[in-house]
Amino acid sequence: MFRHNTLRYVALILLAAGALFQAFTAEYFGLEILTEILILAMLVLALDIVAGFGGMVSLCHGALMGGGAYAYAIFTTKAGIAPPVAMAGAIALTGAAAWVIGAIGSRSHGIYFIMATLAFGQMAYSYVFETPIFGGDDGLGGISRLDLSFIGVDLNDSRSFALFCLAVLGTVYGTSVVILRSGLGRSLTGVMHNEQRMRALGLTVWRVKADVFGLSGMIAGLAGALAAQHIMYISPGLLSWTVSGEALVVVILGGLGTLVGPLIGAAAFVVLKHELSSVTTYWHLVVGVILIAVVMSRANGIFGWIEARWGDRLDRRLADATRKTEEVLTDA
Amino acid sequence: MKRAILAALGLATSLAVPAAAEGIKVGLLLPFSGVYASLGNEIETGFNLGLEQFGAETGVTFEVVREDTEVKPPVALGKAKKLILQDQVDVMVGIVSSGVLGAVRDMVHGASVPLIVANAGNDEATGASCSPFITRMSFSNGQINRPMGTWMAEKGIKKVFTLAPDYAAGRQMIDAFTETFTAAGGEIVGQEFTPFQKTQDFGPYLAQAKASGADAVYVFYAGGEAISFVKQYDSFGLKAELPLYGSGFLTSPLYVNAQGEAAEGVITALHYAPTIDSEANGVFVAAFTEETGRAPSEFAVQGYDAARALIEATKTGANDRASLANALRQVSFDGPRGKLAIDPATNNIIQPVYVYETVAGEGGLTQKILAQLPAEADPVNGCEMAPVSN
Amino acid sequence: MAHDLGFWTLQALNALQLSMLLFLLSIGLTVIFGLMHFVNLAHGSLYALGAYFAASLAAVGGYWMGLFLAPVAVAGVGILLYSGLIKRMRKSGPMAQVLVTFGLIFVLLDLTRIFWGDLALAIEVPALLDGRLAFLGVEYPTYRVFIIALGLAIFGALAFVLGRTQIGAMIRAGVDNDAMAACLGINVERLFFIVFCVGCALAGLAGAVAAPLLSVTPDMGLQILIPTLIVIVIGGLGSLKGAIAGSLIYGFVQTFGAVLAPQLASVLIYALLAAVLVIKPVGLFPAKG
Amino acid sequence: MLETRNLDKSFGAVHVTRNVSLKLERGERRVILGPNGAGKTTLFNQLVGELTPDSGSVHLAGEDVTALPVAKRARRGLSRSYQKNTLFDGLTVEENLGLAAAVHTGHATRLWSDSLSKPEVREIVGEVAEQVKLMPFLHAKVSEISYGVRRQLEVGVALATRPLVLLMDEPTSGVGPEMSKGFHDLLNNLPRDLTMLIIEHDMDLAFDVADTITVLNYGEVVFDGLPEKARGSSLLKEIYLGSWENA
Repeated sequence: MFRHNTLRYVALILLAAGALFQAFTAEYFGLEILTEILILAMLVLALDIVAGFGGMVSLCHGALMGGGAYAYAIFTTKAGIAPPVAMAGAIALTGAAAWVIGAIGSRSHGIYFIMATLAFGQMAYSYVFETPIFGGDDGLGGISRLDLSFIGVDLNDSRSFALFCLAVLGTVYGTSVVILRSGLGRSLTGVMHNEQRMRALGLTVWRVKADVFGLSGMIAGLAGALAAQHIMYISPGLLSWTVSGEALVVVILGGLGTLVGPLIGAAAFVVLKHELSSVTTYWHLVVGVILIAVVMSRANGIFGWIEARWGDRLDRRLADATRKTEEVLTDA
Repeated sequence: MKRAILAALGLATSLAVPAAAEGIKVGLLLPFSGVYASLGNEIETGFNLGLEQFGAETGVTFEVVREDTEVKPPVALGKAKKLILQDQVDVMVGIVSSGVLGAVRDMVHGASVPLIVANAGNDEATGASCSPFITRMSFSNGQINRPMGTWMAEKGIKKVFTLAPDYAAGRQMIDAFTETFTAAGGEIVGQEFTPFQKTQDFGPYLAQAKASGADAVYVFYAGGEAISFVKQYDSFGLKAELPLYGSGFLTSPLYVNAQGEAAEGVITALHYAPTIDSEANGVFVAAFTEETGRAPSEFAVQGYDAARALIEATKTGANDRASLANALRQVSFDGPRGKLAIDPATNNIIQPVYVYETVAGEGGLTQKILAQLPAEADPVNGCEMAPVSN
Repeated sequence: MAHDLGFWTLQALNALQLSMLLFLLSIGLTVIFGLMHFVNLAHGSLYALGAYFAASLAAVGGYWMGLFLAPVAVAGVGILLYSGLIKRMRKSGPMAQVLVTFGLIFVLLDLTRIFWGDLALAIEVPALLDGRLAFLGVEYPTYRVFIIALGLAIFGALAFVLGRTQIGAMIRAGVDNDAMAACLGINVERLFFIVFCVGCALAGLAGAVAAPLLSVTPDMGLQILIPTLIVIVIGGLGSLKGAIAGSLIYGFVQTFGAVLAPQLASVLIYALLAAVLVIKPVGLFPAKG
Repeated sequence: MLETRNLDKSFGAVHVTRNVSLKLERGERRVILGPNGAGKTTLFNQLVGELTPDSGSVHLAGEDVTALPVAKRARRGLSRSYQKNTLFDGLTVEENLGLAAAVHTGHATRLWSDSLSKPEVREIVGEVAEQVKLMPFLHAKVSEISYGVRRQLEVGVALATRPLVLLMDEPTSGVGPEMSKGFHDLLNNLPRDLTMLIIEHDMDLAFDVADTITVLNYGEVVFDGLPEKARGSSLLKEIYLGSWENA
């Protein structure tokens, strides 16, 4: 079950304000980075839902995102399907694939689940890599963006596209919260805490896992379809397991199971990557060291650390203030 | 299409032509990390050497902005956009992998930014998807393999087994060879494409080659795969009974010493070998060896000649994107590789191809040139180009 | 293409050779997991380090020096990793440990690039193992025969140590139930340390053995990691039997897949892995029932 | 209501359940007694489906459920509590009960609405909290309540699925005698039509709630009958108390 607390609201407002500020003031490359962050944020939200609230640590979310990107690209460039329909198709397809993976993997736990998802991800990667229609190692180009000209928005403009992605991310975030607070979301948390008991209560555990994994896959697919539109070019590298690994790193750096943390993680990761890679080609080294340091510090990522220090205090002060106000009001 | 791309670049609103100054801004787009990092470094070294060597011949100065493609097409496209839109470069140089070239092609074409290709050899780049803004100073996959088919058939080789990695470049190289080899009366008795960048053990394929009844084996491999392949080919004892031929990347000077004795006697064809006997090459090899302590590879010469082509173009007075694009198409000079020119029909380089055998020399392995095959223009392959208007 | 018996013998030997290389890698990884319950994703990077150490040492003192000292050097790196990172992570749960080793992949990859550069290195096969052996009606490279023999010898030695010696009994007890093992007076921490170092040394040995066969490149560790993980998951984590069975399955599926169904070869092995996980979610021969 | 016929189970050479046949009528409250290792919990696991018997069958409300998985049996009205607390530690008491009630009412898999806000779920949560005396603790997290209260919640979670048959594995395990007595009062106040099967260690406490008593020894039913008879049975005392003292 996901709860918002004051700190989370504050963080969300700050993030949204930062993104909006960037979207309206940044130049071309700044907008590119912003869009990259927004799309990565969707992917890590999808991953946090299954890993942070369902204990399903997935190493196939990169492949799911790549699958969404390829589906969108193939639908629009090869099958001539209109972009909105192609997007819906890509989301449905990755959702279905993720549902099957979740159903099959539902019997595996811990490291075996990680390995099972890795296997499915790599299977997709190999398939895309070696199938001529997908363009092989060279990838696919000529991907067009969604046409929103009927409401006067030209997505071919970087700023509009960044704002569009921000809107989509907002919707995805809201949907994620609704999902996690629904009956299904509660059951998922129950399964993560105690799978045996949930089964003994009569819950069809594999269905819950598969359903949530499918929903998460749809979000990953949506992120993929947007990534394809953003870059307008895709290559099999998108599906590689290291993309999933990086997404996991972002979730952990941000704070597993906090939903807000991974958003911060995504922003930090992309900015760090760009800043470092402009200084040195060995930027992976620095990222690796930071990852090790964060994990060794035993905090639940950046946001988890902040929350552990200030989260409760902030809530208590606020509660005190509310009570006092109420007292004053009732007295009066 | 073009409008859409332009719009996507935000160019429709901000089609600002970079301020014309005496300095020319060059975007160097190469892999400095990932599997092709060593190629990127080699090309950059050659490019800088070229600027040093010939820079004095022109009045303009060059400012170089380098970006790492990580050999990932989406990353490369992002970096290319950055170079064009933010850094406002006048010209771009580089691109190692064909995938990256495919990714940035529409972008540079749409934005009308001249690009000097310093490696990527996919045939379409100067064929069906050619662009007046893309000039290739390296090679095309077909170009370096086509002459070899005829040459081997003339040497009396009748049956050949071919092997290459399973991706576009691998298939194009083998197809070009197959075309001329069969046209000259040869027969391909077997053909295998191995999973690209995932094959470390070639044993299973070598056993197939051995069982195929071929007179010789013709392959294309590069980098780490080339090292593994040549060593494993030798260890199976195939070299004696089944001579190994290939495109010259197989025994590139960049890593031939890692192959060691196993590479001796392998005969390959390429547009460059450091042992070409000419004055221009002598100067280049000496300069490069002084810089790095080893002989230059084909990648280094591609960077070197790309710099030279750029300087030649500026000598005509070209100083912005459009005039540079036009001037680059007309460049021709005598370089380390011999006489080079740009084919006006495709913007691909026209250059001689050298057949060489890798032999033991004084300081390690060296290249013994067996033949210089005449320069030929690639077939047009559906390339249609409108001239660039100034 | 019709092939004779010799062709299939040759392919079987190729498969066996690949299996043995994977076995050397996977056995260390799987026993470390069985004992300490975490998967060291940096195991492949240690293999790459082994190859680089071997290449550098071979340049100084010849192949054999590289072969014998590279595993020692990698075990040394293992000691550093264990005392610097892994030991402190003992109580942090498997997820944190996996992530630390994921970070290590990045770090070790770039460190090899900084120390040895991006250019591929190579080692010459020593004169003793150069050439080919003729047997079973085929000629096969001596060096590959050496790999097969070495793999089998290590398998035999480990089977002996695990099955017949006191330390083997302690390891088996630890894999079965480490709390119980601690109760029996076994110094579990010390056991972890020894097993971790031996696992690292075996990874280094695999790298040193593979170096003359392949080329030594910075990304070789990343390339071998996935096959190794597939091996131990198919075989079942924590067991010697699982490691050898998984290695053989991988080697033969990969080799014969490449010959018989080249289009499916790489998807085949993942499909097999998925099938195993569906039918037996804990692998074929897990250490625990 | 719940019946087993010739249930048999071995782990290797250890015969844990020997030909057990039990029959519980609707509303019957039966206590299973037996020394440690008599196979009581193993029998429970077979009843709910966490273990598969080697032979024999389990019938619930007249239907053979032997082949059904745990979740399906639970949905047909078979619920259990565990000897060791099996709760959702990070959640509140209300949420714990709510999870179970949501499964029963079908809200556990709904996507768009919060199960805990549904009136039918709230109703069950309130009722059960009343029955197992959890009202004061509704908003406390599991980690914040005492062990004894957790034992109440353990049974409460099982009750919140509104079962026909409730299996309780030593509900008073680890609680002092005073609290145990209160616990049995609480069980006695549950609706009369609820069939209950309770594993109990302490014989005296067992007599507080039992309509009938079954005694297991080495996986075998050695006594099956009314509590009064059990109290007088010397055979029972010898087996049960004998092993008890040895243990």
